[in-house]
Amino acid sequence: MAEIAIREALRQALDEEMERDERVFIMGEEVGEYEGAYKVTRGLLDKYGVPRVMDTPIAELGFTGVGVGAALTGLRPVVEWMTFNFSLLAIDQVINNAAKMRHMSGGQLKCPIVFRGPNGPAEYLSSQHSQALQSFYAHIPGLKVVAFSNPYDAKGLLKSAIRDDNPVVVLESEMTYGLTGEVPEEEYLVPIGKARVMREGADATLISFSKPVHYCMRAAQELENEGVSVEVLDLRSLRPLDEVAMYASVRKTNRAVVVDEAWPVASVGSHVAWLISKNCFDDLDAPVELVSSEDVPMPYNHTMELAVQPSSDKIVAAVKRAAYMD
Amino acid sequence: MAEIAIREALRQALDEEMERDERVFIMGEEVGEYEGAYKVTRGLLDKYGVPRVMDTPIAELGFTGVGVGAALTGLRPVVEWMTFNFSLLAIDQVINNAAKMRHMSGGQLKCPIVFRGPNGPAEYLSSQHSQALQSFYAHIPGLKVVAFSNPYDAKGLLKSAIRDDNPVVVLESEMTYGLTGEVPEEEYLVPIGKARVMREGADATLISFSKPVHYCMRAAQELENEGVSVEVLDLRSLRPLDEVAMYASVRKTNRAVVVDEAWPVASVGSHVAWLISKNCFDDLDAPVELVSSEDVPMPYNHTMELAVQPSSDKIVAAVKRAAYMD
Amino acid sequence: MAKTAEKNELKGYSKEFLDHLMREMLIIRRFEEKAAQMYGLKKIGGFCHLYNGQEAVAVGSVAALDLSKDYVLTAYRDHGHAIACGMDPNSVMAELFGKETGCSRGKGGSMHMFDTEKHMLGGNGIVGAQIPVATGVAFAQMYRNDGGVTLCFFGDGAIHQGAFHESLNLASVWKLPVIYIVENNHFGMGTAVKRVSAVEDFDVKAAGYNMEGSVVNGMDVLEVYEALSKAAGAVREKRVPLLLDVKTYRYKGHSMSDPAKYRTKEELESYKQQDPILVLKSRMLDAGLLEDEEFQALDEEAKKIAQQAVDFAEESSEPPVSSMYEDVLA
Amino acid sequence: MAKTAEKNELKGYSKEFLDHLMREMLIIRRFEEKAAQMYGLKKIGGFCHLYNGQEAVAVGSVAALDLSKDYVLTAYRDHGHAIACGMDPNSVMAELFGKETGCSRGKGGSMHMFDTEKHMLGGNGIVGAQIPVATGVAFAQMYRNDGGVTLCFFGDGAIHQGAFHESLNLASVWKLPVIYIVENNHFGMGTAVKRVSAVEDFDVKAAGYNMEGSVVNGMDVLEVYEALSKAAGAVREKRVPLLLDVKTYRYKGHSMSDPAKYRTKEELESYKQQDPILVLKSRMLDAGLLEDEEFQALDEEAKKIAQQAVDFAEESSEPPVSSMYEDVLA
Ligand SMILES: Cc1ncc(C[n+]2csc(CCOP(=O)(O)OP(=O)(O)O)c2C)c(N)n1
Ligand SMILES: Cc1ncc(C[n+]2csc(CCOP(=O)(O)OP(=O)(O)O)c2C)c(N)n1
Ligand SMILES: [Mg+2]
Ligand SMILES: [Mg+2]
Repeated sequence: MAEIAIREALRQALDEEMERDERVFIMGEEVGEYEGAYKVTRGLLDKYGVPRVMDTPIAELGFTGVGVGAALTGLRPVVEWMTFNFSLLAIDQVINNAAKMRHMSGGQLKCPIVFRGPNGPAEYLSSQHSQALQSFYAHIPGLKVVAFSNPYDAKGLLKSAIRDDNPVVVLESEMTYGLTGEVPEEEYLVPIGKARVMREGADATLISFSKPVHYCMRAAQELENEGVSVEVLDLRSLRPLDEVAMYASVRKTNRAVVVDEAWPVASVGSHVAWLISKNCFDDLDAPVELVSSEDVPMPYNHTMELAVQPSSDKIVAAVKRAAYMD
Repeated sequence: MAEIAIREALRQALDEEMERDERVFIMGEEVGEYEGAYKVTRGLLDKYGVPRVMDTPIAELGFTGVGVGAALTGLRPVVEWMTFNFSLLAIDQVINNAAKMRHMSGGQLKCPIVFRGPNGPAEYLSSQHSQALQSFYAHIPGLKVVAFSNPYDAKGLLKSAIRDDNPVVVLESEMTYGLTGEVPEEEYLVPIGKARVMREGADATLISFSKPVHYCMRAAQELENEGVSVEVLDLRSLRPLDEVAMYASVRKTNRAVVVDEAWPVASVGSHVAWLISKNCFDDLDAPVELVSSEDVPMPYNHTMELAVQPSSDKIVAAVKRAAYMD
Repeated sequence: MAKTAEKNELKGYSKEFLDHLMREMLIIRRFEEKAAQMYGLKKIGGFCHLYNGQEAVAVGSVAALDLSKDYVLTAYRDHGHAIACGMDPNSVMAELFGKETGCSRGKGGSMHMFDTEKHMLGGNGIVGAQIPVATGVAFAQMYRNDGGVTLCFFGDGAIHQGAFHESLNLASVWKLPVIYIVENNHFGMGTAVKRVSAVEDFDVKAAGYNMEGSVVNGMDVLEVYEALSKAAGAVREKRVPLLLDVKTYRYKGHSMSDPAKYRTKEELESYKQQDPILVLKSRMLDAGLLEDEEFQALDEEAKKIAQQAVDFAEESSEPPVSSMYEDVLA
Repeated sequence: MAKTAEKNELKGYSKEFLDHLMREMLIIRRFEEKAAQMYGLKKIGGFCHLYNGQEAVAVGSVAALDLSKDYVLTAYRDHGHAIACGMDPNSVMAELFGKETGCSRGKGGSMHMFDTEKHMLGGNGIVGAQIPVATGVAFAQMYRNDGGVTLCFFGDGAIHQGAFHESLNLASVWKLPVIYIVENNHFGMGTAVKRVSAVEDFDVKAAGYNMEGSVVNGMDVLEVYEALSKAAGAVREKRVPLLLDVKTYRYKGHSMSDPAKYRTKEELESYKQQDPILVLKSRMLDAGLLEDEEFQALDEEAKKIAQQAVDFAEESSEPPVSSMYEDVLA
């Protein structure tokens, strides 16, 4: 198997799906001539030309809505937001049109569209540019929402998202485009809605998604050195959630720590923590912990911005709390 | 004490604060000549004139940002969104500017602004016009978020919000403007951040806010008839949350049901349910239940739209589940 | 209006075509009257935005289209467009009643009339939100190069939304086949255009997008038809977008709950003098293309269709409550 | 440029004033060079958008203001505006370093320079988001009737945002004292204006808002100053907003990570021929208002100020980590 970066895995997914289905096109700021702010669309304009690769003005609300209209009439748009921070300008089109058109039309319409781009903390960008906005999208019925932590899932989930007949929000971690991993040569899909056990363990379950999965893996390693066996679950899909996988793991380990780099209040993280608290009530030996972002806007100063985010240290500490080890 | 409607309580709050401080002004669609789509601003244009009462074009992003700019330079704007559904067009200005200006400027700026309007399900309006969007605002550090269920709190909280030096989101329930209750003649404030015990009880705690508080009261009454004593807590403030009051009640009753008319995933409701699950872990005799909206867009058909929402029946059933009564 | 008076000959139009326009306008008018009645009887709830007075806009515009390849999108004041696009009045009324036989299965209601077969894509409740969507429909037409044109209707109130600006620039840069139609009834709810707009005629905005714009008298169905025929022809040929400011007037309040105190009786009456149905009627009478009894018959037919729609809606069954879980995902 | 060549007399300008413009432009230029260096040394991280080439815009504009009552807001390419507004270069550099002594206590970084005393209100990272905010600042000036004017800077890329459209209409309807300045450096990141804009000169958009618009040569600090003096005068007098399309060019990539392959060396060179510092210098030399050595001295002073800023930033301490919980609420 080839070892490739997430950036390249996403590019392959786009390329393969564009090759496979000429209704698939990509639009966004700098996706064409510049080949993407994060170079995810490298080579696609050269290969497919206009109108299959469309550079847009900086008009998130407008071009997102254009994507919705195109999806309603038979195309399969992939809308790239340069980052999810800017999706707040477009969120009305996502929530009030993409997610509801099928519903409002009594099932007449479908809206097969992908919204994707970098999400979550970056580095040295301060508070407008370093937000993990999954809570907003996961909240909305009519959408699917996926996130990945490695190239294999990146490619397989993006391909599934493009083939899905519903609006799918694909969250990419701004800091992990260069992260490498094995991806098979042959075609594959990763189904939407299935979590992935990243590592088996017996004493506690870490549940996360996106970049923090790596902090979980590091924490699990550290804890193993201290004799604690930790299972790590990568949710991969935030809507729908793979409740079966979550509960199966926690029923085995009896302890759970959820890690979400968003702010805590009304987050996917606290929702998952409640789901487990409720549905594994009799199995839990300790309260479900949540390691989230601190409940503050992201500062520019690097020491502070790291301190604001989840870290393997914070996760280790949370597992220890859950295991009454401190 | 006078018995007045929520609409009038809000109007009084605006009037008193505009009288008290000439930096306070109100802007929004139809707030002036039309006196408000829900008549909350009745009489204010006549009394205060332009520019203290400003009718705006239908340009939510623009006029919300205008409010932010005015707040940064010494005014105290009250921005009315005709409904919170339309706030999605303006949410970038709320999240990326109002909530972050103080932070990004290292504390140099403050942004004393109120964002208010009807939120939550209405009737016969279908899915774009019947959304409870508290989860989004409660998620954001740098904001305060309040909600009320009666005229007394409506007036006292709106007055506090206007005097607060921070951006405060005031959630009004579209269906309850006509709901009446007692309000004193003399001036008073309701502090932001304090929940209110609506009713004391011993066997279970119902925690809610906004319109569903009334369903909780009805459910509590029904349950009392069946011999179950239920405490009802009206959160009133969603950011910050009054954790002290929540835990005090649950530690007494050992059972909790949270009621939030938003969708369940990544909601204030599930967050509160997790907080209680975690912080009252040893006190809980049953899992914390959540009664939320069904996880679907709101249909137009009235029978369906009622079925989608929390109801006293659903709350009674949830309390019974929590009390292992079924 | 001068222009209308001059060209009273009606030459070139077949009686059949003129009858069709008349019939459509009458059906919409009578349909809306029934809707108002049914609202009064609480058979319909929520916001219900009636189209009375504006019939010429939807009817004249859609008559210039070929809905086998063209598309229509509009805002929440959409009953007229639905019917003009050929949607079955029964399914529109049933939707207002929230019945299972409604075009949107009782999920959408007044603001969300859809018919994918008739290429009527709603019905949108967020002011201005259909503008980018319509632009995207035109994008798909460009993409497929299928010769289609998209009509995007929106109100004078919607023009100040950012969505308008972003869309027009995109459509112009990408040369999309879309006609933006400001259905300018002079009010956004209780707000007169001039209180919230820096300009009175919206065609002046077109130049900012390197586009052509014009003003059209929307009380005259033939003027609308001619303007739209010309526009659709130009768009099909040159594949560039256009902006039309179509002046019209709504007779009723903004929605059923609005007493419309913000305007004078005189203003309302002056527009009723130019009623689109009366204007077409008198021109057809003058041209000897219509008899009074014929008009009565057409009107009776329209009333019957409206009444049938009510009957149909009444008799239709409620959707099963469990269907609330349907139509969320494909 | 023709205009510039003609009026080479510089009459009416005091040497002191011209020296001030020169000094400000030099400080910004040298400051940005230091910032680039420090970025290379990883003392600064993230996006760092340099202002080289555009100095005349901020300097010429701000020189026409009275910052005791006027305000300035801009986007993320804000170091130049910060310095032109009189902010201490030390606190700007310290902010770039993320230090406690930075103007924003290390919370804001490159994109968020603020100084409430100097009436510099940022520094905004969301393209176009400062446009409504600046409009609101002008609203407050109207409200207080304090005679102030607000300058709202934004890029050629920002003009296609809905926020622009909504703001200009509001400002025009409400007669707000705001000058909208498109700092048109011909590119939004890697995208040339003409690839994403239906029009080439943005002043044509003004008419859509019943506003006046004009084009200004932003490589000539005096032309900018004159245009802004006239504009500010008109705004103060008539209390109406204005739109200026100020043509300029950025020498560096969009941000530090951009190799700027989307433009030719020739294009870059041709603009460097019109470098705002060189243009002013040669006009002052010609007019006998500057000696070469004097220029050298001014430049040395600018370099020293930039170096001092670096030293200051280096020596300043990191903010305490616990301060991350501060400045969230008032
Ligand atoms: C984004 C948004 N803001 C506000 C509203 C509330 N609203 C509904 S209709 C309307 C007036 C629209 O006027 P116009 O565009 O002229 O259309 P008309 O009703 O005259 O057909 C308003 C403010 C809305 N539905 N969406
Ligand atoms: C809403 C939003 N969309 C996208 C971006 C990413 N972005 C940052 S700068 C930029 C280009 C802006 O160009 P322009 O307005 O011309 O300003 P310039 O950089 O040339 O000064 C883009 C797309 C952003 N910051 N905000
Ligand atoms: Mg109107
Ligand atoms: Mg630019």
